[in-house]
Parts: sequence; structure tokens; C-alpha cells
Amino acid sequence: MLRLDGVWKTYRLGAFGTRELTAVRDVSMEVRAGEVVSLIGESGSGKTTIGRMVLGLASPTRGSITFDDVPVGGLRGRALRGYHRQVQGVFQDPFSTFNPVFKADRVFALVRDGFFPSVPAIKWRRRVEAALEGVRLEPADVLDKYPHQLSGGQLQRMLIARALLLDIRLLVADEIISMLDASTRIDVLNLLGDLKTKGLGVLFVTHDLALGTYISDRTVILRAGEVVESGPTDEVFARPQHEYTRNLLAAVPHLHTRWNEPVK
Amino acid sequence: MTDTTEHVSATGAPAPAEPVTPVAGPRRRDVLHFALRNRKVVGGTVVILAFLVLGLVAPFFTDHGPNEYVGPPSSPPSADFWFGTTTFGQDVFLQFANGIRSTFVVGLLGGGLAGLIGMTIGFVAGYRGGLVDELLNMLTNIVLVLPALAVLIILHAYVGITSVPMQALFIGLFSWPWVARAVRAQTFSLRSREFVDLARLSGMRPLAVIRREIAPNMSSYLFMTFILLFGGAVLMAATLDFIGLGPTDVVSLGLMMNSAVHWSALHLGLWWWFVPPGAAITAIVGALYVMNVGLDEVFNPKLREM
Amino acid sequence: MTLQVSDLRVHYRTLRGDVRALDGVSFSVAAGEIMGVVGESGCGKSTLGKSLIRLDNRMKHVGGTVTLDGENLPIADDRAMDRFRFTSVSLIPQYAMSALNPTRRIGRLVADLLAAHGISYAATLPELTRRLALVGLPERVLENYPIELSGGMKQRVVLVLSTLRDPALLVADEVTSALDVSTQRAVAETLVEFRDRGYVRSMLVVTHDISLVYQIADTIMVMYAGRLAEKAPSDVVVTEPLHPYTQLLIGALPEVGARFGDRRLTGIPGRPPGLRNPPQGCRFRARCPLAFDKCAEQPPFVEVAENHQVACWKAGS
Amino acid sequence: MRRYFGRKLAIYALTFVVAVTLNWLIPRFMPGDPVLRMLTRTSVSNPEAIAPMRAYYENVFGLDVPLWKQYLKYWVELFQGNLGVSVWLFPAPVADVIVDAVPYTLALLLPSILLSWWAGNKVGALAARRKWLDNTALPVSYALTATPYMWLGILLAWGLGIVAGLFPVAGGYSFEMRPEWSWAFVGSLAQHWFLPFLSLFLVAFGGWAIGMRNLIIYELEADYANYLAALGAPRRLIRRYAFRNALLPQLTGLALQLGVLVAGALVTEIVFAYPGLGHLILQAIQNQDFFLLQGVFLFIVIGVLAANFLIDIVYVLVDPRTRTGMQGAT
Amino acid sequence: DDGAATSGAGGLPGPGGGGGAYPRNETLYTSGTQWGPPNSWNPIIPGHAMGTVGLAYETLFLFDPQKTELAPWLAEKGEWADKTYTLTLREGVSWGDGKPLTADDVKYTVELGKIKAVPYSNLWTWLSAVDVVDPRTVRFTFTDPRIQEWENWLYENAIVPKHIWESRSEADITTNANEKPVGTGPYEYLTHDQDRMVWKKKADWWATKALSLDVKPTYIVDIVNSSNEVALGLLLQGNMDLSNNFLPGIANLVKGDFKIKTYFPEPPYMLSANTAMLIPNTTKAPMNDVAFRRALAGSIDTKKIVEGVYGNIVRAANPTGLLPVWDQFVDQSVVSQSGFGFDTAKAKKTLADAGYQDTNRDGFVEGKDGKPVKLSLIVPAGWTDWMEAARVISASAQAAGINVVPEFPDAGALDDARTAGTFDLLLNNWAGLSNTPWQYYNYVFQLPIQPQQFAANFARYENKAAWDLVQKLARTPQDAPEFKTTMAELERIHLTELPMIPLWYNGLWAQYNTTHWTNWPSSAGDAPKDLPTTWNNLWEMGSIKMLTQLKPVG
Ligand SMILES: Nc1ncnc2c1ncn2[C@@H]1O[C@H](COP(=O)(O)OP(=O)(O)OP(=O)(O)O)[C@@H](O)[C@H]1O
Ligand SMILES: Nc1ncnc2c1ncn2[C@@H]1O[C@H](COP(=O)(O)OP(=O)(O)OP(=O)(O)O)[C@@H](O)[C@H]1O
Ligand SMILES: [Mg+2]
Ligand SMILES: [Mg+2]
Repeated sequence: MLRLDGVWKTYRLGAFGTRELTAVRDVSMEVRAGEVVSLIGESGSGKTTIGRMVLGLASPTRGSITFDDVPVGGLRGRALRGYHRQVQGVFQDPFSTFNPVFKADRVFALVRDGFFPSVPAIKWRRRVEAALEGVRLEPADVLDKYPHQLSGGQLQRMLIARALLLDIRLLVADEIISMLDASTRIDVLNLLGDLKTKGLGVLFVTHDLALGTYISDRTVILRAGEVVESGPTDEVFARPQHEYTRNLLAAVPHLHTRWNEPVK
Repeated sequence: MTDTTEHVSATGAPAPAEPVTPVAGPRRRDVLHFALRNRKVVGGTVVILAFLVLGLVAPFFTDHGPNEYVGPPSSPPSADFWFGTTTFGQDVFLQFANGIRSTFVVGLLGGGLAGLIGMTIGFVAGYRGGLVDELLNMLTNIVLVLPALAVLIILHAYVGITSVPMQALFIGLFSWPWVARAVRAQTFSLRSREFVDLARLSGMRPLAVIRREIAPNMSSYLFMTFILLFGGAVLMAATLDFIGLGPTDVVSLGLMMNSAVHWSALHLGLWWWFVPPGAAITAIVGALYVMNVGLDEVFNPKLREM
Repeated sequence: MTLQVSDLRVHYRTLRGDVRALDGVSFSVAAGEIMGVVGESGCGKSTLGKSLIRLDNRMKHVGGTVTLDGENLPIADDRAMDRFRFTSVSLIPQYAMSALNPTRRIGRLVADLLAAHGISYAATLPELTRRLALVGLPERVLENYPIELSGGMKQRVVLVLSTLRDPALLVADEVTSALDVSTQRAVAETLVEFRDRGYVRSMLVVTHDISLVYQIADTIMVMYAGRLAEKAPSDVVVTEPLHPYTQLLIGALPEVGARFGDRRLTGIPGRPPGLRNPPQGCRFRARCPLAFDKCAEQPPFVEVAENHQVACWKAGS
Repeated sequence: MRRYFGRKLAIYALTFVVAVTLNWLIPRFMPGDPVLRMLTRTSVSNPEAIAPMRAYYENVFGLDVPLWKQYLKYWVELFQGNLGVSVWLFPAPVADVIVDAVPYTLALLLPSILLSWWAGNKVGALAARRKWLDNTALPVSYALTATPYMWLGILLAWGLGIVAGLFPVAGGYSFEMRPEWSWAFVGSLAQHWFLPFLSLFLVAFGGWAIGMRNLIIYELEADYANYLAALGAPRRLIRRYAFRNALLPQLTGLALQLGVLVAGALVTEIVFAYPGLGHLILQAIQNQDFFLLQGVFLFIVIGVLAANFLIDIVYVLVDPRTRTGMQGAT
Repeated sequence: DDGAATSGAGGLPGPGGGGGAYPRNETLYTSGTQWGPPNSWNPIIPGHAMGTVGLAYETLFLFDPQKTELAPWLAEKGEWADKTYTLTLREGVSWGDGKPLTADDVKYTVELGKIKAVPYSNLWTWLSAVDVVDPRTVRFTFTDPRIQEWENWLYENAIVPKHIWESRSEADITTNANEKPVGTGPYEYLTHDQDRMVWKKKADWWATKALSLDVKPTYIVDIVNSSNEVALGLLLQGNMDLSNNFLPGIANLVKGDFKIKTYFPEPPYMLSANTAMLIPNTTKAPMNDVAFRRALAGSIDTKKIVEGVYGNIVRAANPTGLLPVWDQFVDQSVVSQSGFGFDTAKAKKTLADAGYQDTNRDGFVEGKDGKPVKLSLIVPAGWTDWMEAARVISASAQAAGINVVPEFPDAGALDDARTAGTFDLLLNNWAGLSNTPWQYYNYVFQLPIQPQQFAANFARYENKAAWDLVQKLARTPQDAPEFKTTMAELERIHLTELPMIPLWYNGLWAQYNTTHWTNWPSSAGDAPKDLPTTWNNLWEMGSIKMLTQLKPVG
């Protein structure tokens, strides 16, 4: 479904772009339908950049990103809108994904404005309610409220519901749980797990290895923009090949096991 | 380091400082709540409104123009002529009320135009970034270091400023740079907020993103910016009028001071001719600044006094 | 016994009434103990940390006492507290990244601070460099401005600076949250090392990451909505929690290797109550699967086993 | 840092070129012809004399060569310090006229800018920590910064000059005096200088005091201030830090304010009949003396640019944040 | 205004004090001439510092406005013989450097006019030769002896020393600031600064011996005007002795106890200096219609300008516009027959009779073509008294149904409009005091009309007959009986055609403070009658004698 082939991203900085910063180097990977691929790496390793390129919010400097064999980079106007019908994203911080000035359900109105201007209001409302129920939210609880009146978990679920309004096939989830409390995290993860079983492809970006493993089928480990290791999740975690991956895994705090004890 | 400059406005009065705290919905009621209890906001607003009403209403209660010779020359304030008369016997109060009117017009138009240009440039530069940003930034910097009054004087010498709206136009054309800088910085930080990405994922075009997503988040900031621009435009207009570079076919507070000085009011002891116009400018601009600080306290919980 | 907190109540003043961020908290920390304080966001962890060292001007000491080594800490009196700060109680703030004056070289900053406490910088310098070396920083950093250091480096500078006078109690507030896993581990282990070397006697480590705090703490204290829920040695909290809240919290944490398909973890439904008008009785009642009538009454925070205190009617029995 | 300065210099150079070019352009494309002006002044009444005199003055003002040559010549002469000939004060060279007036303007501007900045910041910082001072100094500062320069000037001239008779209200020094190094003369200079200085000082002072007060309040809320307080640092130290840090934006503010202050000085000079650039500029306008106007404008622009650059340098020296990693910023 | 008159700017060393001060009782403080820093002492080009001609350089004759005739000055006498004029220089006149004044200096000065950029270059269109007869005698040979114009030249232009000037190039002569003026006059340059010009009395001046004239002030400090109110302040404080500024409100102060005096103790206080004219552009409709111009002239409430705007320090003009000094030449019968006066009703009737009607009932008449008439009256921005006057003119014209609106463009734009003839109405006063009314009519009627009119006939009124009369006047001596009849004819044409509408006489603004100097010119019986002014071009009308009459106090 989604393919990245030798993708590079270089940011130009400074006066008239005199300095360069390569955020992503030669990354190739694939996300298939019904598959969760987690993208793991420390801060600044280029995860978000990849996510944004996939979403068409940024274009790769080199290499190609294709969705169903159609290059994403060249999409403009109507075609881009068509693409966004199928591919959507949810971001790290639910509080900053909602414009704090407006009520939270504005995100649904925006989808209607952008994609279904002809759907009548009543019908649309029903579809929104259905989508909310799909992410196990009580419509009455979340509609007509301001973002700060809702919990992070509720907000993230609303965003997923928003994506679902569009019959998406691929979801880019960029650290969608790192800002959430431990107890709410798991709800969101479970939701993603459910959607996966319904055939949704998910690019799951995270720096938290414990969470990476919970729902993902395959794992790509990124360091300074480069892929250092990738493969089926179990394999990567059980038998890390790269030194960097091993260090990373060793530093993860485990419940029930102290750092200096062997992992149970 | 650019960001540090945004604390100080072009007028020396404090500009709205610190990153924007967007005002969310129910917090709007909060804002009103605090605004109504903030002495600075209420006091400032009352002063401004009082002058506004005076300027709007007073000219309707007389049947002669502000430049007509209606009374005995050079008479001190009395029941008939509240602020006395000029050496020609013009009613100073009437001129004063009319002058306030043009003061508000200059403030609104000049401040509004400067705000508009500053915001447009700031928004575009901040949102688009890259080369566009570089170029706009350069433009901003150039206009920023050109001393506005000197430029206006030059312009006047060549073009002639003949009406209040034209004066406002020129003032607006040269007082926007600090706004552009500030708005650019704010936009820059808002642009990376994820709701902007979400809007783009919802098929919104850049202009719509700026207008419908970014600008509403800065509304309080923009409002305060406008207040400062208003004050700045009023002062600038008064200065121009005073040195005789303003429109001459209307009555303005600066022009009143100009006439008073020209006709030797200082030496002839006609204090009522030059004290009220300056006092009105000071009061209006001062009230605006005070209001601005009050609003800053309202919008920025950190500054709120408990 | 080093720190003794009894029935501490600290409120935030707001125009809409007080936020009861700490509402009757009693516990003690022994000499040499590292105590982890965990709980959901907004439950009052940072408030607790701040109360022990400096109430900001929106905070109000409503009741309760704090004693350190038997001496009463005048936490409500900002001036009187100065005598204890830095020397007896010290803090690594949540905002360590921005805690250093950006326009002062770090050396100058330390010198200024020491001079203000009447201590010679020159005399302290050898010890300072030794400790910097211990956390892996060269002496050169003293010549740097904060902006020239990375986040992790700043975090470690603050750690060294805060403990320079060997305080009896150190409050470390979310010191690792903003760091990478590997740096996180390094910093956490340094905390333990500082305790081991006696640079600090006892420590209060505030965090929301139970897995992390489990690595370093001797005791873990779980807070919920401005109150204490449970306090026990860390192994006990992780393996045999008694409070239903603790149990659910632990249960919601995925382990590396836990898979969605294998075992479905569950979160805690609902949200914590607001602290402006907290409900009567047990504050977890609304979300608690075990709640019963008696929960309408506030459960006492009592010792149910050695070193194991819980505030739950069900736990004791 | 090299890069930072390079960039700054580039901006200034560009601004300078733009200002100079505008300055050159405008009189050549706007109505109002300096040659005509001269002819009017000489009241050429015999028709035969008009053509030769026109040619003659066009030559004097350098208007008789193609535009591009005029432009190049303008630049060349600019660097030779030649700003052309004044129309109004013909045949005086513009540069001479300006050089004669500048000492007075600088004597007003420099002390009032520096002293008001210094005193305003001090008082603002004090106000931030003393409630009573805050309640008194702040309203006064607001009133001052909202006062139009000329009005304050008029009030001072009227109150202290005319009514109280304490200060003279015209001229650079007593008209009874000849310049020389004597106490009486210096005293006279100071006496004439004081009121215009005071009015500039007061208005600017208000702005700085308010700015500093607000900045200090922000700074005292900053994390580093909280941390220091948590480590038991005395308030004195914290305030010292806050003051120092708050000075930085005030420094940038100073750069931004220069243009406004220069404008204020021009108006104030007019009120007090002080023999600086202000009077020149007004007369140049009234007499359509483009060349003089250009010269004064250019002088002001160069002055403001130079001062800005100076402030930039100082800024870099006092703020480490500009030195690292900030090269991209303006 | 209490306390305004307290003297002394406070604390400074008074008269005679301090090494650098000018002794107060020997110093005359003046202002009203210099509007910018003194920068040129070159008598050949306009814009020279106050007193350059008059105090430093001198003219061959003075013009005595009381007697309306030339008085010998550097010259002893001059005589016409057909087309030649023979001039005899005074004995014993010497330059500041001791060299004697000779006929060569005169010849040199006149021949400077061959340089095109010298303002009097047109002299050489009717002058053919200058010959030195002997060191004290010069003979001028004319192609066209314009007597009036020549007399004008004789007293208006200063003689410069050939021995100093001859080494200068043409360009130098017209662009040199001549910073070290060497003249024949009673004063020499001492110093100057941005805001002042100081002259110092020379040890010996030819007139002391020759005419028993002695200038009294040792120093003249001329203060550069920044504004009139500053002058008023200085005058009130006694820091200025003679102010030639327009000082509104001065009437009140003359009446009060401020030691301030003017030429007349009552209205109009000032002598008259020039005629303020309303100039219609006669190339445009409806100003090209005599009837319309007449109605316009009659609609203006000059009294309101004189009293309201000026507080009576000016006086209404005679309908002919001739200054009071020419009263002897005003033909009263012409005035009573064709003169005009303020009469709104009559103005309305004149309009109606001529066919100007208010057809659209907006209160203003329309043109004969039925289109609305809206005339803008331009006055330079910043000329506050004229701006006020323009407002009064507009109001009174509107009352008569003529829609006149005041506009205040900047001085340069106004110059352009006036020179190019793109205006409707404007105010102008460029015909001032001079030796001959010829100058006035030259100003009114000069032909031919150029695309650009620089000095005269801004109305662009073409009347060949009138212009011929003006030229005739130029060649007629004032004492010839023809002179009077020609004048009467010109007055008649002016009043019936009204190409320019005389409104009021601007004053020869002069106010004195008598604290330190007395015996100022005044209308009082035995007081001096010289022109009390420092304005350039008026020293040679006898103002210089004012300095010889002053008496120091104490
Ligand atoms: N718009 C941009 N312009 C310039 N540089 C950028 C931009 N966006 C990201 N970068 C840089 O690219 C690199 C990769 O950034 P990215 O945000 O993709 O990392 P990340 O892995 O998502 O990190 P984090 O875990 O902190 O979110 C970083 O060094 C970042 O500073
Ligand atoms: N300045 C303040 N004014 C009012 N209420 C406050 C203030 N600071 C904190 N609170 C409230 O006090 C309660 C406890 O806050 P505290 O910061 O101690 O929580 P925390 O447990 O440290 O949370 P986190 O994990 O997010 O840091 C919260 O409900 C919070 O909303
Ligand atoms: Mg990221
Ligand atoms: Mg009509």
C-alpha cells in the first residue's frame, strides 16, 4: 500500500538556505493494509519528518513515496484532497492538535467543509456520532465542548474518529500516546489494535519501546535519520542485531525488573 | 533573539509580551470577567469612550463651524465658551471637539492600516517561511530602521498631505514593521502547532489556514497591537500637524497647538488654547496604553493580580 | 527519621476558589531513603515537592507541619525558609532545561549563588569539579553559557548544583521525563549514586513513570487527587498493590514484549475529580470497581502491613 | 557570530542603498522644481533672462546630465561628503549647513537618549518591587510616554520659561554672548539646552520605565528566578539577574526607538527654537529645498543605522544567546 | 500674560558682564529678516545675510519714501542728458580695507550684469555702455532710457570693490558665499552662528564726515527667526530691541505697559509695505469675465480680514492698490467712479446682471455654461495669517453666491501653480515699497505673457494699451505732468478691468522695545520718520538712518 524508496529529506536553514540539515537519509520501508509498523527512534531522529512526508505535508528531497503506486509528492489540489481521504494523521499532542479557540467538534466540521460539503447537516451529525461510537466515545460527552474540557484520551480518540469519517486506509500516528497518562494510553492503543484488525494500515511513530511492541507487527529503528534495523517486531526485540538497538533496549525501564538485573 | 524585540513597541510602551496564550471559548467569559474587574481596562475604556462621545456628539450642538469667528477674541474660558476663544474669536471647545474627531479617525485608519499591512506581512512571512520570509524580513528591517517621521516629512514635501485619511495612509505605511515582526514570530510558533497540520489535512488552503486557524489564536494579541498602533498614529499625526505638515482644511488637535503657537498664545497668556488639545492627546493615548497593560494582565494569567 | 510530613494541606488560590492540591498528606522519609512519588497528572505531586521547599505566591499553606531532622520547617514563611534551602532541602525542578540564567556563565552563576550564602567559590571549586566529573561533565562547562549545553547536560548541571551543599532532602521533580531512554537511565542512576555517596541523604523522586521510579526508589508513594493512596517499598507496590487505583495503574502498563493480540490491557475508565470541589469520601470512588457504601466516608491512610500504608476501606480487611 | 554581523551589515547596507536611492529618486520625479524655485527667488522679470539662468542653475544643481549619470554622480559625491548645494541657503553646500547644525541636535539627543534609558530602567526596576513606587511612578510614566513631545515642550516653555522666567526659550546660547571657553558661556549653553533636553528626556523616560517594569515582572516569573529562589538565593541576586536580562529587550527597544526619538528631537527643537536639524528640516520643507532635505534625511538615516549597528554589537556582547546557534535569526 | 514682560532670561551676565558678552547698551538686537543660518554675504545673489547690502555694502543712492525721491549716497549726483546718464561719486568714500571707492568699482559692478546669472542682467538689454570718465565720474549710455527702471537699479544694487572681486571667475561670483565682505558701509562682519549674525561698527564711515551721520549701536546682533512667537518672547523680555516679524496680538501689547512701541500708536500701528492682492486667473472662465471679477471684488469683506485676522495691524487697501506713499498720484475721481467696496447685495446683483444664476439652487451661482463654479483660492500652507484671510475671503464670497474654497498647498506647489498659471485664485503681494509706482503697474500689466510667469502679471491679463502706458511710465520722470496723467489712465484701466484685486496693505512689521534704545521712528511729531526695518532692500530706502537716530538708554 505505502512504499518509501530511498527517501531523503534535507532542510535548508539560515539566510537563503545556506546551511543544510539532513533529517532523513535514504529510508526505505513499506506499510501494508492491516499492518502496524512502528517507527522507533530517539528525539530528532527524523520520525516526525517521515510521518509528515507520508501525509504530504512536506515533500521528500530525494527518493519516492508512493501510495498504491501513485507518487505522493506530486499531488496537488483535488488529487491531494483525494489522497487525504484515504490517508490521515493523528499527532503527538492532542491539546495542540485542537485549536484551543474553537470547540473540539470543529475538527469534524472541517472534514465536512473539505470533503463532503454537500452532505446535509443532520446526516453528517449522524455520521459523526457513528464514528464516535466507533472509537467508543459517548457523543454527548464530547460534542459541543472545548478541548480543555476533555481529557487527552478523549481528544485522541476524537481525532481517530475524525480520520475514520473518511474511510481511511492508512493512519499515521505520530507519538499519539506519549502525552497521555498511563491509564489512558492503553485505551488508545487498544483502539488502534481494533482498527488494525479491520484492515487499517498504521504507521506508528514512537520513542517508547514498550508501547512500540504492544500493537506493532513490524518495527523500524531509526537513528539520526537512518534506518539501523528493521524487521518483524518480535525478532527485533528478541534478537537485536545492531549495537544501537541493544543499547536502546537495555535502557528501557521494565516493571518488575531492575536495570542491573537480567530481564525476566 | 528576534523574539526579544517584541516586548517593546514602536511607541516605547510595552507591547503585548510573551508567547500568545490562546483564549479558549469558555475562557472568553473569563476574559470578560477579568476585563470588567481590571481597573486599568475599565478606566482606559471609559476615558476613550468619553472622548469618543465628545468628539461625535459635541459638534452637533452648535450651528457654526469650528473655524468661524463667533465670540470676542482671546477671551478666557467662560459659560459661553467653555474653553475660551482664540485670538480670532473662534470657539476653542468647538475646535477641540472637532479635533478629537479627526484624532480618532487618524488613529483608526492609520492604526488599522498599519495593523493590516503588518499582519499581512507577518502572517505571510511566518507561514510561508523560506525565501518569501527572507525577503519580507528584509523589507521589514529596512522600513524599521528608516526613521518614520523623517520619511513622512520627505513624503509630505513631495506629495503634500492634504486630508486626514491621506495622513492616516502615510502614517500607516510607515508604522507597521514592528507589528510584522511580532506577528511573524507568533505565526512562526503557531505554524508548527499541530492544528495547522490538521487543517491542511482537512483540505484547507494556506490563506484559509491563516485566517481561520492562526489569526483567531492571536486575536487578543492583535487587538492589543492595534491599540498601540492607534496611539502611535495619533501621536505621529499630532506631530505632523504641529509642524504644519498635516491636512490644513480640517481641525485637528495638533493643528490647534500649531495655531496657538503661531499666534503667540504662549506669550499672550492664552493657555486655554494650547493646553486642552495636548491634554486630550495625552489622555487618549495614555488611556490606550493603560488599557493595553490591563488587557495584557487579563489575557496573561501570570500577570493577573490576585 | 529525616522528613516527617503530617496532615499537610496546600491550596492554590484562584478567583474561583481554592484548588485543594494537597489535602491532608502525612508521610515520612527515612535517612538514606529514595522515595518515588507517582500518580496521574494533576494529582498534586509537584505541589508536594514545591511545598517542601518553596511555595510560590499563588500557593497557600492551609495546615499541617513538616519537620526535618526534628526541626520544624517554616514552609509558609518564605524568608525563614531561606535558612534551610540549598543546605537542608534542595530541589531539581521540573523545568531544569530553563532553570539556569541564560545570560550568566555557569561558573559565575554558581559563584554568585555561593557568595549569597556566604561561601567561597574558590574553596568549593575542587568539590564542584569532582562532582561534575562524576556526572560526566568536564570542568569546562563552568565557562559555558546554558545555551551552549544540551538538555541532558543542563539537567546534570542542575543536579550537581542543587546538591552541592549536601542537603538532607532533595526533591527531584520529573527530572527524566524530557530525556531519551538512554540519557534517562544515566540520570536516574546518578541520582542513586549521589545518595550512595552521601551527597544527599534522602530523596523524593516525583514522576509519573512507575517503571522508571521502580528502578531507583526504595519506597513508592502513590497519590490520587491531592491525597495519598498507597505507600510501600517499591517491590511491594509493583507486585502486591493493595489500593484498587494502584492495581489498575500497574495493570495498564504494557511491558516490552506484551502484545495486543496476546493479552489485552485495560485503562482506568473515567477521569480524576476536580480539586476545587472534590467529592466527599474516597476520591477514587467514582472510578473504583470495588466501591461500596462505606466509600462515602474518607478512608484513613493506615499501615496495613509493615511499611505499607493504604487509604482504602477494602484494603485493610 | 561573523555570520550574524555579516547578515546585519548586509541589511544595513541594503537599507542604506534603498534610502539613498529613494532620496535621490523622489525629488527628480515629484512636482516642484528647484531651478524654478531659484528663478522665482531671483524674481527674474525680464523674459530674455529665463533660459540662460535656467541652464545656469541646472548646471549648478547637476541636473543637466542624463539621469543615470546623475545617480552615479550622486553616489560618488556622497562618498566625498558632497551633498550638493542648498537651494534655500544658496550658495551654501548642504554638507556645511548640516555640519553646523548637528552639534546642537546631538547635544540634545545623546544625553536625553542615554540618560532617559538609564534612569527609566532604574526607576522601572525599582517600581517592579515597591508597591508605592509602582502606584506613583507608573501612572506618571504612562502620562509621560503618551505626551506628544511638542506639547510637553510647550508646557515647559510656557511654565518654566515664560511665566516663571527661569529659563530662556529660544536659541542655542544667550544672544548677548560670543562663543568662548568661559563659565558664563557654558552656563548659557546649558541654560538654553536644559528645557529641550528635559522634555525629550521626560517623554522617553516614561516609556523606558514602563517597559522595564513590565519586563522585570516577566523575568521575576521566569524559571531561573524560581530556581534561584528555591535555592535560597537572596532577592537581591534574583533581581539583579532579572534586571540584567530585562535590559536586553530594552536594548533592542532602544534601537527601535531611535527613529522616534530623532523625530521627537526635531519637533522639540522647533518648539524651543533650538538651532539644530529640526529647524533646518522645517525650513527646507517650507522652502522646497530638496537638496537640504535630502541631506538632513540622509544624515538621520546614517545616524540611525550606525546607532542600530552599535546596539547590535553591544547586544552580542551582553547576550550569549546571539553567539551560538542563532545565526539564522535576524 | 503676567510676568511675560519680566526682562532677563535669568541669571546670565547682564550688560557689560562676562568677557564674551556684547555690552547691552551698545548692542542692538534685531530680527525679522533672516530665516535661516546666515550663509552668504554676496550682495550680487539673493539670499544674502541681513545687512549685507545696507550695513556692509552700499548703494549709489538711497530712496526716500517720505519725499518719494532718490537721495545721494555713495554717489553725489546723477544727471540725464538724452540717452546718457552721468554719475558723480562722492569724495572720500573708502572700502573697509582702506582703498578708495572709484568709478572703476561702479563700472565693474554694472558690468557684472553681463553675466546671465546675475539678477540684473536684463539691464544690458537697454544699457549699451559704461564709461569711466574720471575716477569719480561714470557715464552710462542707454539704447532705451527707462528712467524709472534705472533709478530703481541705482538705489537697489550695491557697489562691490573691483580690486577684490576682479580675480573671481563668473561662476565664483554667483556662487561664492563671500564670507569676508569688504564694503563701504558703517558695519563689518564680526561673527555668525546658526541662530545669529553679528555686525560690528567700523571705526570710520564716510557718512560721519560727509553727512554727519553716526550709527549708534556698536554691535548689531540679528537673531535668526525660528518663528514669530519666539521673536515676540524675546521682544517682551527686552532681549530684542527691534522685531520686524509679524507679531499677531501686538496691538494689545502696545496698549499695555510693556515698553513696546510701533510706528503708529493706534491702528494700523505699522507703515504699509506692500499690497496683498487677490489674483484671479483671467485665462479661465468665469474669471475672464470683467463682471465676474467685479462681483468677486465687491463680495470680499476686507474689514473682517483687517480686524478679525490681523487685529487692525494692517489697513484696507485703496481700490487702486497703490501704497499710501503714492497717494499724491491717486486720481480720486477715477476711484470714486470705478472703485469697488464690500457690498454683498451689489455683488449679487452684478452677478445676476451678468447672467450668473444659481440654477441648481445650491446657493452658488453657476457659470454661463450652466456648470457649477467652484474656485479654489490657494495660499501656502503654514502662512497662518493668509490662511485665515483666505477663509474669510471664501466665506464672504460664498455669501455672495460665489463658491470659493480655500486650499493650502505647500509653498512649492503654489509656486508651480502661480508660475505655470494652473490656479483659479491666489493671494500675492510682490509689489512692495519702491521708488516708483511704475514697478506696481509693471507687476500688474507686464506683457508678453510667458508660459511661465516668474515675477509679474500672474493674472495673465493681456491689455496692450495698458502695457504701453506702463512702458511710457518707465520713461517719464516723476515730476513731469505726463506722469500723473499716465498714472490716472492706468488706475482707470486697473479699476474697470480688475485684473488683480487689491485687498489690504501688509504692514512694514516693526515693533520696538524701548528699554535699551529709544528715539525710534514714529508718527509722533518730532520723531524720526525713517523706515524702522532691517529687511533687506529697505536699508537703501533709508532704514540705515534709523541707526543714526537711535539713543541708548542710561
Ligand atoms: N521544519 C523544519 N525545518 C528545519 N529543521 C527541521 C524541521 N523539522 C524538523 N527539523 C529537524 O529535523 C530533524 C528531525 O526532526 P523530527 O521532528 O523528524 O524528529 P523526531 O524523530 O520526530 O523527534 P521527536 O522525537 O523529538 O519528535 C531534527 O534535527 C529537527 O530539528
Ligand atoms: N498555579 C496554579 N493555580 C491553580 N491550580 C493549580 C496551579 N498549579 C497546579 N494547580 C492544580 O493543582 C493540582 C496539582 O497540581 P500539580 O502540579 O501538583 O500536579 P502534578 O501531579 O505535579 O501533575 P503533573 O504530572 O502534570 O506535573 C492540579 O489539579 C492543578 O490543576
Ligand atoms: Mg517527532
Ligand atoms: Mg447652484
